[in-house]
Amino acid sequence: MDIYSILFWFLSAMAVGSALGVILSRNPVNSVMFLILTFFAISGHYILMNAQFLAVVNIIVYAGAIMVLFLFVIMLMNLNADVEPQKGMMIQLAGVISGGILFLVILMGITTAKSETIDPASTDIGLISNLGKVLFTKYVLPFEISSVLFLSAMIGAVVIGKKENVPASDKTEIV
Amino acid sequence: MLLLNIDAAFVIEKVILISVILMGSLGVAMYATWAERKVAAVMQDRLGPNRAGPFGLLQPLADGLKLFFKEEIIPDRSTQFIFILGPCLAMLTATMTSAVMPWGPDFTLAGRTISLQVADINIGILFVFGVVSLGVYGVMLGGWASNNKFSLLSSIRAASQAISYELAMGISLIALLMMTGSLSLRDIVGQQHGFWHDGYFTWNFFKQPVGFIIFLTCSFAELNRAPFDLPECESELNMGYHQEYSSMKLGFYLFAEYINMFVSSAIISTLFFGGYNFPFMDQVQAAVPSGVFSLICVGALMTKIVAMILFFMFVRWTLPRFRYDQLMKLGWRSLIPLALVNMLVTGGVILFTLKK
Amino acid sequence: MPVSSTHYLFLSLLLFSIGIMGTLMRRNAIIIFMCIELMLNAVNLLLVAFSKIYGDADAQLFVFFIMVVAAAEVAVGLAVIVMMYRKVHSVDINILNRLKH
Amino acid sequence: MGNFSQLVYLVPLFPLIGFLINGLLWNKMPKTLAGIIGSAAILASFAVSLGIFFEVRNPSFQGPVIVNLFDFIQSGALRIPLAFQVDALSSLFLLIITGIGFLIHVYSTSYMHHDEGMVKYFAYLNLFVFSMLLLILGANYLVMFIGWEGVGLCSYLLIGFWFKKREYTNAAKKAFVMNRIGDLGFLVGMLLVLYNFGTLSYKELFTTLGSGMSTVPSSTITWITICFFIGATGKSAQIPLYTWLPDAMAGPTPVSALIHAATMVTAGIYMIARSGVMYSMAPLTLNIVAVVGLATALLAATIAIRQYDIKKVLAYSTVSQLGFMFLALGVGAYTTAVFHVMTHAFFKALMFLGSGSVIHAMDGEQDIRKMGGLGKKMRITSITFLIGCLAISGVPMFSGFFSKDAILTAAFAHNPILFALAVLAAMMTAFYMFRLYFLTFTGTFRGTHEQEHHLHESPIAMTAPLMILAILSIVGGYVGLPEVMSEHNLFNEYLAPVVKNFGEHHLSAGMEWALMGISTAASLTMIGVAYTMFRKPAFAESTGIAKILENKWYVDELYDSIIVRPIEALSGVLDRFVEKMGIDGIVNGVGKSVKWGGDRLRMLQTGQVGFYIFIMVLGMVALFTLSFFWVK
Repeated sequence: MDIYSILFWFLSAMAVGSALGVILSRNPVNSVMFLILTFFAISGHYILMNAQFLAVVNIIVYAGAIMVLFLFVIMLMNLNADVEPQKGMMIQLAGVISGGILFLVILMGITTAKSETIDPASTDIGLISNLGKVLFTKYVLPFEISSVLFLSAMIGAVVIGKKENVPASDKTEIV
Repeated sequence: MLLLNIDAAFVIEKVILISVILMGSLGVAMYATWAERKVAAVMQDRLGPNRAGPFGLLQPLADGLKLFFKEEIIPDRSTQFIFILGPCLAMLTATMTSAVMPWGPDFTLAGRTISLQVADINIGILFVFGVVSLGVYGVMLGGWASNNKFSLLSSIRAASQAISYELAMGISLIALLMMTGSLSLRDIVGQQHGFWHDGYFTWNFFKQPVGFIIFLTCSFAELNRAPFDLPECESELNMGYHQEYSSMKLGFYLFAEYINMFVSSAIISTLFFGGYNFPFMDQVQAAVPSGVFSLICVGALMTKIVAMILFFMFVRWTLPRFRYDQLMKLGWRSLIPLALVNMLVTGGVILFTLKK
Repeated sequence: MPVSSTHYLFLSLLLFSIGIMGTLMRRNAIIIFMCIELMLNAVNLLLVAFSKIYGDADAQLFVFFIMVVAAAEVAVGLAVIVMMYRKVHSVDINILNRLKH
Repeated sequence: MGNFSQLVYLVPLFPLIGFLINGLLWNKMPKTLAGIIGSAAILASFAVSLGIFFEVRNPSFQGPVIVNLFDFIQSGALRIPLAFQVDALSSLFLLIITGIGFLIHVYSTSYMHHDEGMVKYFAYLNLFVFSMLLLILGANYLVMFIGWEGVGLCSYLLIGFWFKKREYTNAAKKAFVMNRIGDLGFLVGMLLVLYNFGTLSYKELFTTLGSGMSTVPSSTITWITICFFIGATGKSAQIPLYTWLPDAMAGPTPVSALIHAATMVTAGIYMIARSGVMYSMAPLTLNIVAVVGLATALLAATIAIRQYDIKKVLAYSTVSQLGFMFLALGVGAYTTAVFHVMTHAFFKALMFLGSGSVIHAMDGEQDIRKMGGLGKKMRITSITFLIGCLAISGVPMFSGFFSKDAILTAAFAHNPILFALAVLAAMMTAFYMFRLYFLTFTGTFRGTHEQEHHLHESPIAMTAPLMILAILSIVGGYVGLPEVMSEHNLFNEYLAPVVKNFGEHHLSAGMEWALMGISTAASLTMIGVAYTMFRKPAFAESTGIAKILENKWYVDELYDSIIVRPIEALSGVLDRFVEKMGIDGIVNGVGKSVKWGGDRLRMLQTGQVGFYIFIMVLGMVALFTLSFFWVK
């Protein structure tokens, strides 16, 4: 049991536990917190595999930006456990069962997969200089396209979020 | 002795370093509160704290004690766990940043090279950035959990402000990183060795003045400090996000702010003012033993940090507060385009002059 | 037992399945959205693991692009959810069944 | 002389312009102006045609002139230009069409003056002439076909001109459908030519055929000529496609004159004369043409004997005369056929316009049983009509005599039996024409008092064409005097560069004189018989053969029962079983099953996003299960 394995099991437990927390907590804010924790665990895995760049980008993008947006929206709507809609027992059970079946089915598939041992020795493919070289040579076109995607998403979000001319009484303006 | 393949001495060394940095941060933060009051007093032609100890130097201790012994009030209809989590997160993120800071050059002690940096990761500046981006959670969660309108408004303000200014900050940083070619703070500091080299200043401040100004401005916003302290502007939101907090949880928030200020100053010093470098350091290094030299370097860094902190305070007590829409306009319509232009110009300069 | 690809397969499958269950169990559109992010991350994790095993940087760049797309998706998706909330004052997907008509 | 043949495109252009002006401004144009424009367009064409005619007639004229306007079809090696061919044949037809067409136009300005659709009428009329000119002038079969179809369309438009009457529109439809049947033959023939010779141009085709270099088997040429002949039977009203022509009387009378005399029906003759080179190589087809022509001449003549409608009599006489022309073609006397086309154009136009004048005077009445004694009130019409009757009956010194005699001579030379039957038909012609004349213009008036009061001579615009045509009917024959009377047959010589008669037999002069005597005697006898029979007419209920004749040999009824009824029955069956139950059943069944399935499947579309995700997950499970456990 080396440190790598210990960290692996610890982070895995953390990831799975907080993932379960995401779907089980009644309070949306708690869900967000748990999800951030999951992301931290996943980032920990990345660091474990010496994918430092992705680890920190994961934190910045997911924890630092995306989840802040989620939290922001939840706060804007003032959602909490009291107003959280709940599904019926049967539907929840059906969800769990079907998810579980999917899990089992794919599990059946991957048990036959060849197992490759992960070498704990650090590699440098996950370092930023290495990734940068690949990104700006082989994947420069997808990179540019993704920037266009970003721009369009930004414009789209602005357009969607623009206030329509609603009656003054209907306005729910918070900021 | 090996524990799980890790050198125990290494662990001990890091633990000591972390403790020292943590204590140092807290100490600086404590005395930053004192300094702030003193600065404010000076600027407003008052005396400031002067009762506890000489020049009121014990005032922070007295404040701390008071905060510890105050009654803890947790609002009845708040989300308790998150209510407590808020200040903890604020404190956590504030102190985490210092992990990648190079506080001084390596020195040799008993045959071991000891680094004055907790972790030299090659994405150091990204780490800082990541932690800074998490900093907003403390404010947001605390404000939301308080179940108070003012707190909620304040936390939403804080969140959007932080996200908005992070962009400009990141872009201004990219220009800097294009100059340095490395994300490791150690490398960045190493490149600014001394003060004058090869006919030009080594410090990044002289290479990236515009970037510095943008970064500085964004730092104000990230720190929620005047003139960008909209999340806690008393005239509009009473106390802001920590309205419902009392006792040491309030203390944590206040403390976290000062720790953040300390860390920000450290980062600005490291990125733009050469970190622990100082003019004529080579001559000094030759003259003194490495341990002493390291201490001198740390001293130089601390001097810069204190200067930055004082600058933050001067600004706070000099400039009036922005309106919120002005703040947003400044961020989105001035700083981001400016940072982009700066980035483009820097890239052009690098491409056409320096790399030839 | 050294950590192997099977471990990561298992872990990410577990996370993915939890995400699926979450989407099926919850009615809050935002939570469902979060579960989708969780599933994306499970896949990302697997990609990074294989990148490590086979020493190939391409997989990590795929993760990078997935993050880009996820960020764009969240920006638009949340804007949509906010607009829906403004209209019907709810994020309950059981109420959001206007597609039917 | 100017170089008129290069201006040949002007000839069809003027009617086209007239058509466009009248057609586009039909609701703005005053009636009188429309008539003037229509007539002037044809007059201009006639002027150019005259120029062309004299140029062609000049001995220095070299061969056919082909004027290329533009490429109509260009596809790979195939290149079909829109080209006009000027030679003796086409210039002659130009004169007939534009000349008689002009007279009919002038006549129409008066005849149609009370009709509200007069502008439209003139537009159609111009279009008709334009199409006919295109047909005549085309330098290849495709251009001819365009004109061919255009003529068919215009006949439809004009026959159904008074479309508010249902039977008139039915007549128009009948004409159109019958023509279409023939057109199909023409089209098939044309495609056969294209397939076998790779060209549709007359010049190239006939050069190839004439040089004897073509490798096309004679059976193919026979088939081509038969196909063309089928086209000709449709357009020129021969057995079995003749029934549309009598019905075409539904149109205004000048239109009938135009169709019968100058345009349309002569198209088939023209086409076969034009393709004479090819027909000469297919003796079988020529025999068929001769037999069909003779049969048509006899059949139509017998029917005409018992008709009471003034225009119907004339219509059947046209069919009969066309039969004569086909007989001439069949015995290889192409120029004779064209000669008869020309003389027939004169006297038939004369008689139709004359009958129009009578109908005008009788205020629309067409039944000759209600006429009689009109000669006193309508002197010009009466005299001119008499001249027409004499001409058609083959009375010597009138134009019809020469052309008909030429046909009879050619037939005798070919086969005496043909001659005998043709003389029989000619006798009947004389009989029914004079029956018509006597019943209409002599004796006492049998109509109502009102009609009698209304009787009047027609205005000058109508009588002037009559007089011109009457003169032409008399003198028109002298251009083609038979060889026994004159050293040169001007007509044949004129056409010689284009059309050569096939298998000419030279009869002795005495024989020719004898044949002339026989036919003249027969005609005069029948005139006498008609005079005795119809001086004092009595109209009894017909019985026996007369009734059959009155009912046109029941040909329409025959067609009805052997073609129309079975088709209707078949289509009824198809409609009821195949269409309603089969196709409709399938189509509606598809719709119904989709609707039914959609109703069920709609249950899946709950609008609940969660449910969609649920189904999606189940689908994923199914797919994965499939791929893991069955697809190994």
